[in-house]
Amino acid sequence: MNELREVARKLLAEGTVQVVIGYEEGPRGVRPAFITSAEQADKLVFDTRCVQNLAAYLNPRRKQVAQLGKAAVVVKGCDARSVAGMIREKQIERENIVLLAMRCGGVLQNPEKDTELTEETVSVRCAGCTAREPKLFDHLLGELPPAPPVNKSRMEQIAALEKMSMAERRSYWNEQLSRCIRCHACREACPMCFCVKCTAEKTQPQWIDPSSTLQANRAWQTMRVLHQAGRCVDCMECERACPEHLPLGLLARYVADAVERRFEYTASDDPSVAAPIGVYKSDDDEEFIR
Amino acid sequence: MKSTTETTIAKGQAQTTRIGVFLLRVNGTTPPGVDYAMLAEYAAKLPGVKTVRTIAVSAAMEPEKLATDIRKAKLNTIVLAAEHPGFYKPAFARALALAGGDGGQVRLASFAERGDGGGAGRAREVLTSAVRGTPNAPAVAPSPSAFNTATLVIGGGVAGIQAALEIAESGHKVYLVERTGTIGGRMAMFDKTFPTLDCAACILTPKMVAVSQNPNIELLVLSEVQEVSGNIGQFTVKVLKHATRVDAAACVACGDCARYCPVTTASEFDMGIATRKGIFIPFPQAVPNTYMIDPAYCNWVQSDGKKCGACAKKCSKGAIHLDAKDETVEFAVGNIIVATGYDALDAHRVERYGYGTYPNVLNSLEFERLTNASGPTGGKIVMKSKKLNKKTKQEEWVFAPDGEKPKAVAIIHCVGSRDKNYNSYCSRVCCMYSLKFAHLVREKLPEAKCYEYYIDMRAFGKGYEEFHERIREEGVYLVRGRTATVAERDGQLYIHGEDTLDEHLITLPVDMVLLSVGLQPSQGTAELAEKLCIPRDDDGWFRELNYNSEPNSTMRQGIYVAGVCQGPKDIPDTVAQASAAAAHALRSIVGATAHATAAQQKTVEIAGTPARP
Amino acid sequence: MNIYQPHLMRIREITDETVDTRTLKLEFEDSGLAGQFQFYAGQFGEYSVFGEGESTFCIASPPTRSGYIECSFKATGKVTQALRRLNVGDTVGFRGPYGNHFPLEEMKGHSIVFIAGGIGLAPVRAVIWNVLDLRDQFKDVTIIYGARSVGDLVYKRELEEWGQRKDIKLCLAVDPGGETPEWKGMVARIPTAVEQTVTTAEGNFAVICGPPIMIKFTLPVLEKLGFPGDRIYTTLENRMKCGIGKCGRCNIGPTYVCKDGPVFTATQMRKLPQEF
Amino acid sequence: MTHDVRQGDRSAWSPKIVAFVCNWCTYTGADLAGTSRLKMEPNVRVIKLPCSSRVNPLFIIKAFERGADGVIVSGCHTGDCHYSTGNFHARRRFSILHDLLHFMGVDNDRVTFAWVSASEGNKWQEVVNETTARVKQLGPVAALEEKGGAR
Amino acid sequence: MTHKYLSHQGLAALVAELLSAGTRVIAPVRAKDDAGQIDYQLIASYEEAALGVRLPRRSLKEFFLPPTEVLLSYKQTKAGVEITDVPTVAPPQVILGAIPCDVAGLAVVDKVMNWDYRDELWFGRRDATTIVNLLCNIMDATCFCTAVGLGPESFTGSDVMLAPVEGGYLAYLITERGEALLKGHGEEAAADAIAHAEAARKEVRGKVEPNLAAVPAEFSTWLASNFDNPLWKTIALRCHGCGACAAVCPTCHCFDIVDEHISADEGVRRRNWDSCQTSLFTLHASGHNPRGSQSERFRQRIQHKFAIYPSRFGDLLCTGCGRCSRACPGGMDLPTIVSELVALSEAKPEVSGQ
Ligand SMILES: Cc1cc2nc3c(=O)[nH]c(=O)nc-3n(C[C@H](O)[C@H](O)[C@H](O)COP(=O)(O)OP(=O)(O)OC[C@H]3O[C@@H](n4cnc5c(N)ncnc54)[C@H](O)[C@@H]3O)c2cc1C
Ligand SMILES: Cc1cc2nc3c(=O)[nH]c(=O)nc-3n(C[C@H](O)[C@H](O)[C@H](O)COP(=O)(O)OP(=O)(O)OC[C@H]3O[C@@H](n4cnc5c(N)ncnc54)[C@H](O)[C@@H]3O)c2cc1C
Ligand code: SF4
Ligand code: SF4
Ligand code: SF4
Ligand code: SF4
Ligand code: SF4
Ligand code: SF4
Repeated sequence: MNELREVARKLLAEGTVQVVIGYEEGPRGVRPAFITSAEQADKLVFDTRCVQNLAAYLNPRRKQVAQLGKAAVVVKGCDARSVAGMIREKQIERENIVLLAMRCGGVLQNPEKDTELTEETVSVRCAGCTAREPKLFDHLLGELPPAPPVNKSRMEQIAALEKMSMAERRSYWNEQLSRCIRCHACREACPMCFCVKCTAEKTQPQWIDPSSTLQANRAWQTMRVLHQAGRCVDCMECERACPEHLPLGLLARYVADAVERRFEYTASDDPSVAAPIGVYKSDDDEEFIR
Repeated sequence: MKSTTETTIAKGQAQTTRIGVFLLRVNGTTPPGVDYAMLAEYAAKLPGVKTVRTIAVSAAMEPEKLATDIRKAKLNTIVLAAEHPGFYKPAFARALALAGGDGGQVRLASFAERGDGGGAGRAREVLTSAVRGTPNAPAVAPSPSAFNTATLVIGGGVAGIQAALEIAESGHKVYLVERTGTIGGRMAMFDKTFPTLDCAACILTPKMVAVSQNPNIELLVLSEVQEVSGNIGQFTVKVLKHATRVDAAACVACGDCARYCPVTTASEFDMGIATRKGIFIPFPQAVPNTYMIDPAYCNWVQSDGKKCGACAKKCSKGAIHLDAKDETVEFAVGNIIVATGYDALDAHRVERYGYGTYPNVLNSLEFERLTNASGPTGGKIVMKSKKLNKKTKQEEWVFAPDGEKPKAVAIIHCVGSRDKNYNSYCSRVCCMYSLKFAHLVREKLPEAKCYEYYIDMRAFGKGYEEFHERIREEGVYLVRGRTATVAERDGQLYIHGEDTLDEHLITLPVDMVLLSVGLQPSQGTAELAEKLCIPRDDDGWFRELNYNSEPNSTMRQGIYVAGVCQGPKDIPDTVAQASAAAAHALRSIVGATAHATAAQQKTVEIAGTPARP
Repeated sequence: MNIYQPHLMRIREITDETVDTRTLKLEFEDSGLAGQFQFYAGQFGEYSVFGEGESTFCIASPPTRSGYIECSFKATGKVTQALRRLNVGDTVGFRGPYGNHFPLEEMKGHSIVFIAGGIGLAPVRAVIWNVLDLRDQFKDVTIIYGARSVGDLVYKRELEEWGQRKDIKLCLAVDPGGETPEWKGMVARIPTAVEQTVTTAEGNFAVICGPPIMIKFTLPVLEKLGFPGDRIYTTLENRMKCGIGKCGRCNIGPTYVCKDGPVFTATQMRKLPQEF
Repeated sequence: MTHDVRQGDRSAWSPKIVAFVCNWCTYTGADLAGTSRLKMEPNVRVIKLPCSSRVNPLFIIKAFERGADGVIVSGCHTGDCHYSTGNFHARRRFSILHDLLHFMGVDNDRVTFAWVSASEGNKWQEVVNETTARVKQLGPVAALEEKGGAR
Repeated sequence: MTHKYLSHQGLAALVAELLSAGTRVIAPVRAKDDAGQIDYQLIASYEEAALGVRLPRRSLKEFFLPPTEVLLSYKQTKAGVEITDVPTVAPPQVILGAIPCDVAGLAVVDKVMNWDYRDELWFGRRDATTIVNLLCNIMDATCFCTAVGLGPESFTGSDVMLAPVEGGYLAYLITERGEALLKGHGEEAAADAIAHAEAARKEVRGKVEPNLAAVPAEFSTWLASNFDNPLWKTIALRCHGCGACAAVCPTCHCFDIVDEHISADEGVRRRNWDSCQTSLFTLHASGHNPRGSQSERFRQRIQHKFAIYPSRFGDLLCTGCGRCSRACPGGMDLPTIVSELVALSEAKPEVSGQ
């Protein structure tokens, strides 16, 4: 942590960056921090409560952050993948950001409630994480903590869903999706949703009805998740943002697995690896095509 | 109701509103373009305004100080006027509460509202709205059309007729929907009415004719309300109009058609004691005075146009359109008055009196028709006689003018009333009409004996006790006690009962038994209640909002009840209640129009743009 | 009936004003309502194409002409383009009238300068006709109207009619480059046209409507001429859904365009937060 | 309207199938099937697009939403794309859509992806007939969960 | 105000009676997806209700302003368009065990819903509803109802307030509607039950008060005159503009009106929840957006709640329920923001800006 503060202080003092986006102690646990002066660098913290994916603030739609100037951002391995994704898709330029990458030992699923990492409390996204020591960075910081325990609950849930009959799965999703209120918080919070105009906002034609009817909700989530295929880094910010607590992480993970299975692609923090949708292999699976 | 602004206003104005208008100076300034001195002068003249004060305010006011002022001026409503008066509302609400008032009675007049630059005119407009507690004028501008001044009256008995006339004669549209082929309801069936022994027709028929002649009344007979949606001021009503198949405008009620109609069936109006044809008029004075076809008994209709059609051929006016179709009409009204009256209890249910088994046991409505001059015997009281039906070749018991006169008539009270097995309530009119029957029997058959079997004699109304006394003096035997049974031995009816005053059982031979059956909600009341979304009470009558204070209103604003459908009552009470219901409807109509004109006047007077050329 | 329920209106006439602007003349389907319908110049309504949505336009016809209303709109979005697809005889929905209006009563006995740019003539036209229909109650009437090019001028037939009337001073202008060889009007931007046409502000009212940029540059001209801020009227157009202060999007700081406006004085506009 | 179908009598129902086909191969193939008078179920409505890669997955979602009981997506065999690589890209997208639909409980039997070349009139016939048969088996689409219904 | 004592059984009997009469009863119940969480839902029996367990995740507003609701349906015919109105009379419902801030929220929103034009759909449901709330003893550190003039013991907006006492509840009959609901139910309250409940009311208030000092009366006017204060530029940096705060807020009532086709010639007009936090909210057809940045959008949220609404209606548009803080994925915390702004206002009482 001291290392982090020092680097941040230096970057700010030298004027390399105008803002360091990191985590600070907030009134209820840690919260995103925007450190604009060297003196404030001591506010920065990093621990298992730092679940937020701060790469979201680099998303060009967050204009107000960009106005602060060049940014250094604290990223975990998983978050670095978002940054790589944005670079890959030409949303940001590598030279314009400084990455303060943290070696990571996992974060909590529910930092408001829990403090210790156990099989139950660790974030489901950390299960089997291979990115704990990011490869995309300007400063790699911290010691590599031991690997986090593995929270299998999401994998189990997906497996259970797969075992269900089509009708059961359908009714499961119908029940979940009927709760969606179409606030689009999932989209707004997602670091990887960077379209200037979302398909859901296109009215001519009206691709997706804006009302929260089950039918439109299904169309909306199918569309959103599909558009994130190969782009989603499984940070679960969407699920955290959803005021209706929809299990959006299930969809994120399932599609990530499908992408991996089909295209041997795992969300990567190497911006030079091409996005799986947008390229192809001549021998891609086509067992489903007649 | 929730304490929304509207209702609090309504409450507030019920007591005398004492309004204090406070013109607020914020940071020592007045809103641009608003002259407080002029405004104060204007405000002082508004109704209810007791004081007008211009005061300097700051966000943190001292409610205690304000409360003293409010108490002194005995204010119960406060209007705060400023550009953004809401900021100061909490302090004034607190002050009003401290002064013993209802903190909710702080109204805001915001000069920011509707733009302040409009100068004095708009400022006055905003203030007037707040003082009157009404929405700003343009918000209500479309409302004159929104409040529909037409009224729907359901049921064309004396209640419906009375209500319809009251409203129509004050110049407002009425739709009168009657299920049968004529208005008049039960009263039209009667010969005389208690206690005055007036001729029922003499009272009712002029009213019926008035209905048919009033241009404001649209009469829909053979019609039933199918759907009602909306709220007070804007109900939409769907009515199913059964085809009469006779053009009312062309029909002169000559009766040729009926003469040639081969079908005969029991007349509903005559309670089945007389017959009518497949094409018929309920009774000669019916309104509308038009023949109509009963599709259930019309050969042409039943055979899909293959048979008969005699009436149409014979009608010299070409008024008969056998193929006319039922239609659904839709219209909008602002108020609804329900006056669907009652049905007589089915006397078959009270088995021990042999109704339906013995030909000369009649229910009261049948007797009304029997004694009625327009009834099957021309008003003669006779017994049923056996006659051969030429068509069916069977003997039938029918009333014929030449029938044998009864020598003893018994009238049994409270049939199906005041009895947990049927209706536990008192039907209220039976005692009186039974006495009326006794009078008719005595008058028309002076030789005949007449017995009244009663439990209690309930002569509760004005002149009723006197009527009771009079009938008693006319030589009617009154037996106090519940009748056990009616039985027949050797062609003679016997009536078994108990005389509780004399404490002995009595058995009397009689020739005719009249059952004073109780009243119950007319058929279809439950369905109608559902359509109207108004509740009924345990006995099935429409429930009034408050038994004592709102006996005419229902739970739904804009829907009122009148007549027996709300509970058993006699004709005078029915008529009174009908007039009262009409007053309710008229109040809301007048209110709405007055409000609309006020709003109109206000905008003209204040904003000044010519309304329309 | 809920307050979002529109009245049904039929399109009686369609006039194409420019390539993308069209005027619809609408009549109430319910003739009873038509008789009772009342509004003031400057008020607006929510017009709807069933299946496409509602859109806000001012009522472009004057309250002095009864039995119908007119609206002029530019096809910019979903609803307006759907509105363009409709034909004479088709049904549209209308809710209104909403909002405040121009204070005609206070303008009586005074001279009025009308200044409009592009489609901004629509709300101004309602006042112009209102004034012309009561012509003897007003002093001088000056109309200054401009557009980017000759093709962008709306209400061309009426412009001609006004041009011929003796009791109106009409000044038409197009932006430099927008003129055609036959163009006889001015070639100037509105602020210039105002400077050249209006000589005195003495006791006059100004009604101005057009794109924000035009208003921004014309206001100083008017003020220099001596028009007090509370005698300059304009209308604002913010996105709104309900039109009656509930849906929460048209406000500029504490000012609700739907309920406090859409008509504002220049003084008022100055006070508004610079949010629009 | 689709709920009429759902509530109506099954025997009277006949599926609506929408086919999104590429202009160069499948459309020509389908045309061939037609001109060769091959016997085909009449339930398929063909929408012609330049390339199978023009088929936005949303088209499929929208088709179901608007009452289609089945969807066919078809283009040139890989390697034959008129635009060289369009169908390779399409294949990737459809594979994920295919999996996602499965996971979200939409019966993939309702969606047929096929490569049909310009000469494969009879393959088009098979695709159409088989899809129709399968969809008939599955019955009217349940995908239409009460549009306009209450939450 | 009168009181009654209502035993647990008595309350269960009341619920059973209501349910059998067909009245909808809405109460906090354990969430299906997480039994530790609480949602307001229709209940089918008293046993389902989980009263006073934990703060419900979402507010009551969805029962009065549903996330999507049909305003009318239309049908295009040859002759023109037919529109079918929706009923504005709602079936009777009782809300049981709501927390006071949610109930107060309804009373606050009433004001705008009756602002010259009365929203029949909202009031149809309001008028059909009887509200029985429960003295709140489940507050957490995010709650600040006492700071906005309410409190965990506040009666605002409710018809009956229940306060737990030995063996059941003490019912405060606040309105006539509340009295009518309990007619024939409950018993006379013992003096010590009343005393106990009154003590509890004081006590719970004390539990919330430390979270945030009461918002001073001058705060609203200060905010109103600090519309252009530079602080707005940085206050919302961490905000994503997701609108989750508005979705869970009991007082956010903004909506959108859209048409949807059901078929070529039939469709519905609906109103859907909307939020000032999304960029589309104010976007003009021309592409111009008066609130183009998230800081301007967040300023709208604070201004609307603490200055604009009070300026019009006298009530703060916030009940201090703390949900927005709990829901926010970006760690925006309303009580902190308010206390910071209040501190600023007190430091600079002069009207800055214009
Ligand atoms: C035998 C008898 C004798 C009586 N004698 C007297 C007397 O002498 N003096 C006296 O004061 N009172 C007498 N009464 C009481 C008197 O009949 C009533 O007070 C009076 O008729 C009530 O009038 P009404 O309009 O409420 O009901 P009704 O006269 O019954 O009228 C109701 C009308 O509504 C119609 N209707 C019913 N349902 C519907 C529907 N769903 N849609 C459309 N139309 C519908 C019916 O067809 C009928 O025309 C007597 C009652 C009885 C039974
Ligand atoms: C008081 C007032 C008076 C006006 N007078 C006039 C006038 O006289 N003439 C004139 O031309 N203009 C006028 N306007 C402007 C006019 O209202 C707009 O230009 C017009 O509404 C935009 O066209 P549209 O509705 O087709 O736009 P769209 O932006 O396409 O809106 C159509 C519908 O689509 C929905 N929608 C739009 N974007 C999205 C999205 N991204 N996601 C989901 N749904 C979306 C909206 O809900 C809306 O209902 C006035 C505006 C105001 C406030
Ligand atoms: S996914 Fe990996 S990098 Fe991300 S928080 Fe978990 S362990 Fe750390
Ligand atoms: S997990 Fe959700 S928020 Fe994160 S990248 Fe994927 S879709 Fe976006
Ligand atoms: S955040 Fe949740 S409720 Fe909102 S649109 Fe996304 S899934 Fe639906
Ligand atoms: S404050 Fe929080 S919940 Fe609200 S929009 Fe911003 S990020 Fe979303
Ligand atoms: S603004 Fe936040 S704290 Fe206030 S009522 Fe809304 S959700 Fe609750
Ligand atoms: S804060 Fe925003 S979403 Fe909430 S009511 Fe106000 S304007 Fe609407």
